[in-house]
Amino acid sequence: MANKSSAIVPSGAKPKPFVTPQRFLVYTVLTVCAVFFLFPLYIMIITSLKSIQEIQSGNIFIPTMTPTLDAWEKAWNSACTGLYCEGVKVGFWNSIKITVPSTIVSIIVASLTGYSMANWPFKFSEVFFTILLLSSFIPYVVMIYPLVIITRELGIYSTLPAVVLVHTIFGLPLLTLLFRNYFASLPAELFKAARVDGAGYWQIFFQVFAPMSVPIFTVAVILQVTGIWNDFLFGVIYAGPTNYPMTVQLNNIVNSAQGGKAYNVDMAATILTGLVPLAIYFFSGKYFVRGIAAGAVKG
Amino acid sequence: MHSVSVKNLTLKFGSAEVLKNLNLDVEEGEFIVLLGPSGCGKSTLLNCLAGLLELTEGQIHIKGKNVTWAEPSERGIGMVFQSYALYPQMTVRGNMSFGLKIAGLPKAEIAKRVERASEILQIGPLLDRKPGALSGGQRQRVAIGRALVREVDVFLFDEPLSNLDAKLRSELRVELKRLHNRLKNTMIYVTHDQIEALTLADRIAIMRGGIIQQLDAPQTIYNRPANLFVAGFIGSPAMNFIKGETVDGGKRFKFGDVSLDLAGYEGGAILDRPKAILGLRPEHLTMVDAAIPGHTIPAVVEIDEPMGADSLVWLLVEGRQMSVRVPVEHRPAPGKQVHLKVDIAKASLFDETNELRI
Amino acid sequence: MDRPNPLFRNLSSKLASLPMMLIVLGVFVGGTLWTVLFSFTNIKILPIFTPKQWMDGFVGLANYKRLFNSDRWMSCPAITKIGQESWQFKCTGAMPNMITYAILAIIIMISLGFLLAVMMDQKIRLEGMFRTIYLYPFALSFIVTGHVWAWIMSPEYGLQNAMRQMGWESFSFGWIADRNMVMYAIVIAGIWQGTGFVMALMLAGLRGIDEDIWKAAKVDGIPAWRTYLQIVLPMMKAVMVTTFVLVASGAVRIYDLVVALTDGGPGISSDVPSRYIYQNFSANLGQSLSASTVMLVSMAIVLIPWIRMEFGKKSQG
Amino acid sequence: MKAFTMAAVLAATVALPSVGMATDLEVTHWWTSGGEAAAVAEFAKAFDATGNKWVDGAIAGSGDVARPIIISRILGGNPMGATQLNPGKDADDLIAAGLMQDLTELAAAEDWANILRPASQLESCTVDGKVYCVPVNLHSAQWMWTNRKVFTDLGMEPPKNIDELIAAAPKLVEAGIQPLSMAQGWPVGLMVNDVLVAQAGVENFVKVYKDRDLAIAGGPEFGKIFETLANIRQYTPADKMVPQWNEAVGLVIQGKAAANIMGDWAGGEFAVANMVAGQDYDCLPGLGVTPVLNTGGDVFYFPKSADPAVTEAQLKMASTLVTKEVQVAFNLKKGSLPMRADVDLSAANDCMKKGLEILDGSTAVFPNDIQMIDRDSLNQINDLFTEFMANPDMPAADAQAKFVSIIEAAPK
Repeated sequence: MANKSSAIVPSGAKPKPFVTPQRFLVYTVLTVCAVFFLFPLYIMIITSLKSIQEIQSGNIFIPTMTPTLDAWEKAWNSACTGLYCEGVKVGFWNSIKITVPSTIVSIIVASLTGYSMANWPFKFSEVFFTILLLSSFIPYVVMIYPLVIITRELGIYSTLPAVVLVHTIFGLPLLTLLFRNYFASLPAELFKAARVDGAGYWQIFFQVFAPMSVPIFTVAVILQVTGIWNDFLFGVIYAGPTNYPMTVQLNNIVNSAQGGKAYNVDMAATILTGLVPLAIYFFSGKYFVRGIAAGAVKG
Repeated sequence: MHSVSVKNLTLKFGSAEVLKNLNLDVEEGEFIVLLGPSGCGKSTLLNCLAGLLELTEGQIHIKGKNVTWAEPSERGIGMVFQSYALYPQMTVRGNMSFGLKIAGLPKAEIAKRVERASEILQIGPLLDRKPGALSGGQRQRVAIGRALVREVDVFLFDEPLSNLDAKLRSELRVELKRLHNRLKNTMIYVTHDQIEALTLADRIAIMRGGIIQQLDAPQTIYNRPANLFVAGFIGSPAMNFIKGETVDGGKRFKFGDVSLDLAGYEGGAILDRPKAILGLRPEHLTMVDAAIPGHTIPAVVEIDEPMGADSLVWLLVEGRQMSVRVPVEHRPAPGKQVHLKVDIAKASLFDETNELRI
Repeated sequence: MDRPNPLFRNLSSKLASLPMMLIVLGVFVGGTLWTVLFSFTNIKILPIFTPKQWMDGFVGLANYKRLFNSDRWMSCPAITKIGQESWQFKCTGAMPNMITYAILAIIIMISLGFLLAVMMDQKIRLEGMFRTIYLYPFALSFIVTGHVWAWIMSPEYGLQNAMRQMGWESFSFGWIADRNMVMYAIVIAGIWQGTGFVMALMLAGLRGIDEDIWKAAKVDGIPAWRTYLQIVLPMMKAVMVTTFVLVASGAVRIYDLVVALTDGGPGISSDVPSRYIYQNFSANLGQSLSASTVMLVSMAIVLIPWIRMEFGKKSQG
Repeated sequence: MKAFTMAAVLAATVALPSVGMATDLEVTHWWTSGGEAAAVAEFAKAFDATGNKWVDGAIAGSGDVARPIIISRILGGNPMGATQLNPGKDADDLIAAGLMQDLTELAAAEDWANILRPASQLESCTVDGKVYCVPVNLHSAQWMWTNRKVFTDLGMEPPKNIDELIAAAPKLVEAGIQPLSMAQGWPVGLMVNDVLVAQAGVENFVKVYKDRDLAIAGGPEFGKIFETLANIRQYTPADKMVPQWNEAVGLVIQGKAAANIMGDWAGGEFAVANMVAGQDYDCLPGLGVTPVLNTGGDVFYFPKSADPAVTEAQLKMASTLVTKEVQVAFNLKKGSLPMRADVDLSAANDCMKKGLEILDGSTAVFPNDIQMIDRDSLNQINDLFTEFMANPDMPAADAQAKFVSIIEAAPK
């Protein structure tokens, strides 16, 4: 929608032509905050480029004069995660295998739920929505055993469908809230017009709403990919040993030291493991804000 | 057979009754305007007719068929919305043909209907554009076109011109009237703009609080408002109201020191009512210099508003404001003592207790 | 034509919501019921599910008694200072720690996020760069965040050490090892991770505000900061609600960050309910379940009326 | 139950593509540190040599992280082939639910009761006369590790016990060396228990933990030990703590700290660093005060499988783990003592020999804590000890009183 995206341009005060004290203040604050936010990343990167001797003797804030990619190589290819010394790369494809279907299924379920809540309410739909919102406050860990039993009874325990189901379940409250707010913010008349045109539940969703909802789907994808990719516990419990995600290797590398802690390898492994969500943020940060603007603002 | 017939319609949102036991019959080819202040239930009623809201009680018949529980698309209606509600990702052609495609019409038929509607509305050159590239007036034409291609008997308009500027609005208003003359469809049109209502409607239904206050031809509504609300709502500037009483067996209306002769009043039996309200439209008063006992009201000129063709003069009568429409050359100076001659045949008299016209 | 059976009204909607309904009933309601019911049993390591097992293991309120007697969960000794009449309560334990964290995180994240968003909204240069910088920590897991910050804040290796090496001998930053300050150290890491996301939400909110508001405020001669605080902020209610739900639910469930950053230390001074629940999970499930019941009940008391108020009214389109 | 078995069969067939001679067995454990991983490799090598395949399923992060995962897997009907699990009360529930493979026949055939010692280890694997797990090593937790070089560099005599260390502490601090390195969490509890048993003696310690003797637990002798601990805590301030036990050991290896109190598994880290016991470092059982050792150890359980091939492989593995060669190879790497007395330990280092001596003396040997008291109570005790050592404001008497109340409440 043209008028929607045009609302994305800054709405704040008009810029002054010259550097005023106010603008100076704005840039100062933004820069100071940026330093605070970049600091850990800086530490991670320079540490990953150092040798272990340098880390033990030196100052963690000072970059190395002799950067080396050894730690990266080791983290990806040969860091030991128990008996095997194959680095974090072994879990990479498993993480993809878990993340892709989990993201897709959870978003399909949540978007349809949000759409139903916003546009096709039925008896008790508000009650369900309330419980759903409350559920976002449940500590996940108490749900582990009931979900083990549920997936066992469904005959999917320790398979990909189980972990897809679990991510769908725990993604549902937040995503439904986002989608519901988004669909509620679309003009009600559009929905009515489509109904008069004879479009039903599915036709309106797929032919009218979905094409207009790219921003909110972008947000949902970003949130889910990040959350699922970074997950350790559900992957390890429900996905089955053949599908252990990358975070299992990361956990084994970071949470155990083999003959002195190899901080450089830890940091490299950390960055490598976080690379996929990081890349998504770097490349789609703009759409993220845009999507939220479309989804969370009204409602 | 009525084109549209609403029987005992009641709609509740929770405990709030939005429409109350409402009845409405619309004739074939008639242009009905639902008029009222916001929150009166006029759009709600339209949505009920379209099948977009589910009734609590009552029935809706369209062309003799009970469509109370039918889907919107099965009711033989087309609808045009205030915000146009065009599908942003589809071209104009896509917008117009969307419903037809869903209905499974053959391609040739769809093309033919789109062709015809775009010709009627003169939007042929726009067919391959997206709504974002259109002006407000063009969008509204497309929205009308989308209803047109359905080739239905009843068109529903939900404040279709409210988002347009004044000039476009009056242009499109005329066009709508032309369209109605050409198509002869039944049209039900919701607006809060009385000019639109008065110019377009065969009959106007004035609504308040979920109830139709009066359903009549525009002139009747204007001249013989059924109650105080209708009288006050219709007409700009609004009708002047004077509180007083009727005496002498309903022969005279008395307020303050003024006493008016009611002979010639067109209405029911006046009788003696201790609480009555006399309603006088500004154009039904004339300013005279000398008093005519029983027919004039003394007043002092406060200000005047010249409006081009005529001028609206505000006066003080017994401490209250009244307005009079006068030819522009008759503008009096402020502070001048004048007398207002009452045309009692065109006046309306209300009983203050039940607010009904006498 | 009769009124159709209400069961079939919006049938597609119901069908499409079926997975959600099954999840809500089967998992969230079911799991919560299981949690609440079996918190009254002596369930230890192996989870049990049947009514018979429930009856066999029923121990009444024993788990709750222990929970509330546990210093680790909550202890609020009253301190009287000599020569002072007033009593002071200083609560320690997992629950007060979480509440401290939640309050601070919510206040700081929302206000800092709003401030950053306002500044980002000044038609600045390099907006994309700043946005990415603020947002990227959200892409990292809490485990990573915890480890990196543990390192930065470690008095031995981190900031303190570095500053002293560079000649600032008296520099001291040892919050992470100070039982009175450790929760604030966790707040810092939490803010680092989540503020960018809040900023994005707020920025989105600001961009949704009608341009005319600015013109009106300018004509009225209202200074920009007042416009933001008194006019724009109240208009952003919806985004505030979403943000609050997000930040609050994250803060209440906080677990990974604490484990990675301090593992509850020093001692147990930075313990949080989720960690208590998790640790008991593999030793005394009953404790775990009763602790989460307490958490859920306190959440429900705070949230249900608010949710009803906030979302209930919009049921009619 | 039907779905349960179906899922199990399904999972089994998925996990085992080739049903034939070679069977893959997934083994979960939390041994990921250098010495541990090297030791596990010995197991894997030996098991692979039987024609089957050891599929490593290491989950770092010790029991708290691994245990729910292990239980979930067993509960979910797709159990691992074998799993490390603490012996004793941890697994009782799982055994009672019939989820664990019975090893009694194998144990009888191989005469485990006689070749494995001490008897207490196999006992803890035995429930109602049936054997459910195989003990693979003996661990003792009562060791103090010191870096000789640190002391000799300062012209000091390396300490022979914890009291000498405390005496030397001020001088070490002066030299910028941490007298005692410490890791967060359970290592703190381990140290406190070590000090308790070293100072109070085995008899009193067992009376408190096993017989729940409150008089001793609350008595003056224990009171004095708590005071000693309160004194030690000045050397283990929170800002000197490291997250993992092996990092704490690492500080000693690097000479940044003078000593560490840790179980014999710390020896594996010294070995990886190529340090020689008695030459580069000292290991002092019973903290050098009284030579006492407990007999904890690691055991492997074998969750029941519906697939006979898996069961067969499980039994094969159980048998392999206690063969002479494997026991020697594994324990040398792990730094623990072998389960069998009849093996050649000429390759053993000083520390292991010291341990073996005490083990044969047997009066100074006492059961592992989990064999005496439930995990829940242990966790509470650990909470208390970590808090006590981290909170300088907590009086020793308070800590003792709370200790007594936990012992009192523990289920018998």
